[in-house]
Amino acid sequence: MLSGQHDSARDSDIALTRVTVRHPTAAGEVTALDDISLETCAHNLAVIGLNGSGKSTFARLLNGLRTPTQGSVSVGGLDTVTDVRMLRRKVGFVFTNPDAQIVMPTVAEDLAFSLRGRGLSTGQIAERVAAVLAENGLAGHADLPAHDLSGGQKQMLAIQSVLVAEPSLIVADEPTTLLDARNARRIADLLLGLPQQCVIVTHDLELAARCDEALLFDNARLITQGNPRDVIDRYLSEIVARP
Amino acid sequence: MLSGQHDSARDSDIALTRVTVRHPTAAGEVTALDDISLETCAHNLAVIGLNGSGKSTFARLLNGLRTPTQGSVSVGGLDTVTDVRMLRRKVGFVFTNPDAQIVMPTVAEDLAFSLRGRGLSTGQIAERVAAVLAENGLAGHADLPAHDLSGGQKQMLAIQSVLVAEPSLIVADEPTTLLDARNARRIADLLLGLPQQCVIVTHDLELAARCDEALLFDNARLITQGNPRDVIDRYLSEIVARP
Amino acid sequence: MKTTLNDITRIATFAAIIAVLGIPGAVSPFGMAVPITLQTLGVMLAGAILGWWRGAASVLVLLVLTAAGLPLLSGGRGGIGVFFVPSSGYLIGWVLGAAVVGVIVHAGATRPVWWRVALGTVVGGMLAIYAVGIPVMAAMLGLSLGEATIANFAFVPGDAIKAALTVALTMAVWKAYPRAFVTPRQPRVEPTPVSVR
Amino acid sequence: MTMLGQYRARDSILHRLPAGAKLIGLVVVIVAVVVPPPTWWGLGAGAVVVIAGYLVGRLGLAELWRQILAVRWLIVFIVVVPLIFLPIPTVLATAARVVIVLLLAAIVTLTTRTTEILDAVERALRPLRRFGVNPDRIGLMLALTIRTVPVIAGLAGELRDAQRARTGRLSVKAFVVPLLVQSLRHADDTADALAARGVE
Ligand SMILES: Nc1ncnc2c1ncn2[C@@H]1O[C@H](COP(=O)(O)OP(=O)(O)OP(=O)(O)O)[C@@H](O)[C@H]1O
Ligand SMILES: Nc1ncnc2c1ncn2[C@@H]1O[C@H](COP(=O)(O)OP(=O)(O)OP(=O)(O)O)[C@@H](O)[C@H]1O
Ligand SMILES: O=C(O)CCCC[C@@H]1SC[C@@H]2NC(=O)N[C@@H]21
Ligand SMILES: [Mg+2]
Ligand SMILES: [Mg+2]
Repeated sequence: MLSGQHDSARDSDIALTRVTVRHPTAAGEVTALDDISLETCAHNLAVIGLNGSGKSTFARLLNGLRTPTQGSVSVGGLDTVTDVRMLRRKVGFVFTNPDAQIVMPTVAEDLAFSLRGRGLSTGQIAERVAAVLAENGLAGHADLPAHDLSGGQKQMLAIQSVLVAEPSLIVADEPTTLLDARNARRIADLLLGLPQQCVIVTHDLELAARCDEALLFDNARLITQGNPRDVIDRYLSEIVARP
Repeated sequence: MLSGQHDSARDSDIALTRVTVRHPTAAGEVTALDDISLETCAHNLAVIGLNGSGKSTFARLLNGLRTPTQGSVSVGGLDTVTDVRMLRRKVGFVFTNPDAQIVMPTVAEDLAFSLRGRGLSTGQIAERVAAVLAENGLAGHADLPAHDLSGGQKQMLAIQSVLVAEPSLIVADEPTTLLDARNARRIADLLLGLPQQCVIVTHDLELAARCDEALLFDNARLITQGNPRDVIDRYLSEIVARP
Repeated sequence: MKTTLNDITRIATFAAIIAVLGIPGAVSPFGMAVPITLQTLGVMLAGAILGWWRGAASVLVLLVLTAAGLPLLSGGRGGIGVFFVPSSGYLIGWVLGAAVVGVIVHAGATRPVWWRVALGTVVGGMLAIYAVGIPVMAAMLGLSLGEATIANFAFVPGDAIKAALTVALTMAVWKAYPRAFVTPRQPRVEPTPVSVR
Repeated sequence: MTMLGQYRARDSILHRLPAGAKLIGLVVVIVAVVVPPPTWWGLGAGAVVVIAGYLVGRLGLAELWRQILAVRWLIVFIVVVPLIFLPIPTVLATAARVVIVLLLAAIVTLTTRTTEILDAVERALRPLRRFGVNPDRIGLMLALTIRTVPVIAGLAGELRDAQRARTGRLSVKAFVVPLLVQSLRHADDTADALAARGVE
């Protein structure tokens, strides 16, 4: 862990205690996470595993979008079930598909949406929005339909919409999946360089290797937690290679 | 070019003559492809480039989903504008998002849909569908709603629905983007191992490296055509590294 | 009128949207035999965004699938039975309603204008639906038209809110995705003799 | 959402009857129940037809009871509001008629596969071909809708999550606008996919 960020990291320590998540489906129950216990205060945490292994379910637990069927989850000392309101202010979530999280018609409106309900005046909100746009090379795009941005610009907007609310933990579920090599690198650089703690679910093993710690999920279970290089090796040799 | 597949490749030679594609937008016209000329008979052709560089537009030209604003496109001797009906029988298209291309409620129905209008009896269609399902480990899933499949299974179904119609060229636009390492490898192996000619748009440079030839697009222009290794090097050093 | 593939997929998509708007369920205030449902919002939006015939077609598609037994109405109801209850007239009214909204919003227009959407949703999304719904409800419950009209007032506040929402939503969709209001033309398909290798 | 709807697989003469015939039969019986002014004898006969239907269709009286339970609130509602305006016997007679019609209609729904009804609709539309109606396209539209409902429901779920994650609460506008935009985009992608698969 990086000593300089010790405080903000401590602030968002993640702890799961015997967590099981089951989803009811037409065919019966699906176990998405099976008796997971873990504790981590890694500054950048990678989460890897096959499709359907439970990565997104894990990510969603962290800001209360899913609630554990059994067990408990706490983030920065807040229980994700009982303190969900406070939690949502502290945990920002970046989705794979920027179209799903850009909720307002235009770029500026979308950024402003994140600042609602914080007791800021319209003027203050506009100021903050303008500043963020300028920093990210989107100044000229303020009143453009957000859906007309390029893939990379959209994901950048989605992330800025999260950052503008100043969360102390960012959870990103495959944030670079739809991007080209250059945009993917930009987004990865941005996320890994943040002062905040960051959890990144990804199929991009190079990105995972750049984190401080990695989790490997398989079949709803946590298989390993540790140094990213070792975890990736185990993923490739034991799981991807499996027929 | 592989001599063994010479015939099927020749059958689908791709030729673009001074092709320009412009899209009208609210803000004016966007040039998606700018004066492209090329000829290729590679068995597996990779197409790489940044987001918005024109890759999908190029792919869509090949089966007439987009028509050139200027210039002409021919595939296997068929003009993509005047012979579009014949063309669509010869060129199969695989999209990134399988949800958009699975159009029938259940697995078997979707496969059967590809076979309608070919003068086959219901019995013959059912037989073909059953054979394809059995070959691809989906035999037990025939009557399952498509949305109950996993991401990898959905993409497999989408590809089989294209293959069952026996096209002589397959165009795939980022077919592995939404998949994990194992599913991505499976789909890549399947596409690269087909007897048919195959055009694969991808951000996955490892996949691109496995093709016989690669095209690099940038800013609506074709920058290079050639050996995948060289093309990828140029992409990384000249374009991805660009600030 | 030649249907393009875009017409077909948009009709199917709006039918699906109306169905999805039924998932939150419905409420039946003061023991009304006809529920208050968010699906009428979908009906208004279908007309306002797709225009008269695509809007009406998407409602028709929804009704046919419901009749075929799929649980697409609010609260997961479906089957032929839904066409023989006091609320059935309103269901038929949805088809007319979507068409009227579409005519008022789209006729001679190149883009949606807020007051037209407002007028359309009141005349089509409320009055036209009531015009079919009230007589059927009256007949089914053995009420007079006047009595049924009084009962119908239970829907007016909710429907007025949905109409206002439709105005805001339609204008916002125009801002966010202008292509929604013009169905793109398919590349033209020239008939050629078909012979497969 | 399943393709099954409420179909109950059994081996009965009602199951084997063509969907079109059942639908026409239903309309005839319903007219016979609804058109004549209600008498207790008529309603009794209706009830007998209902019970016979559930037995012949091998659905059983348990299924009949389940169907009655499913509309119990409707029955209450049909009785409550008219009681403000009308005498009790009239209200009960109307309610009984509605319930009988519902139970009859349910017999058709329970003994007929969704796909059979959709095929019957397609066949019924065939004569309209000369007026420019294309039954194949309508069939495609119906199947496509069945396929699209879970896709849109999935988009809606994803959006609900995204919005909760950002603000902790739900705003209708911030929910429905992106749902509409994404759905329309999905529709346009699907149109491309259909074209690519050779549909014209
Ligand atoms: N809402 C839900 N309803 C039913 N099943 C669900 C739901 N969400 C997830 N699942 C199931 O839970 C399991 C874990 O899903 P999850 O989305 O966490 O996987 P993932 O590792 O994120 O996969 P991917 O790499 O494809 O994103 C899967 O089997 C999935 O089908
Ligand atoms: N239907 C359309 N209307 C307007 N502009 C479009 C349309 N389709 C593509 N464009 C524009 O054309 C350009 C090329 O787009 P294209 O989709 O071909 O890029 P791409 O290389 O496939 O990008 P990506 O890697 O993000 O998929 C982009 O600037 C895009 O915004
Ligand atoms: O779901 C049904 O069975 C039909 C519902 C009809 C509801 C009508 S439509 C107009 C009015 N507004 C509502 O919210 N409900 C009624
Ligand atoms: Mg996931
Ligand atoms: Mg593309």
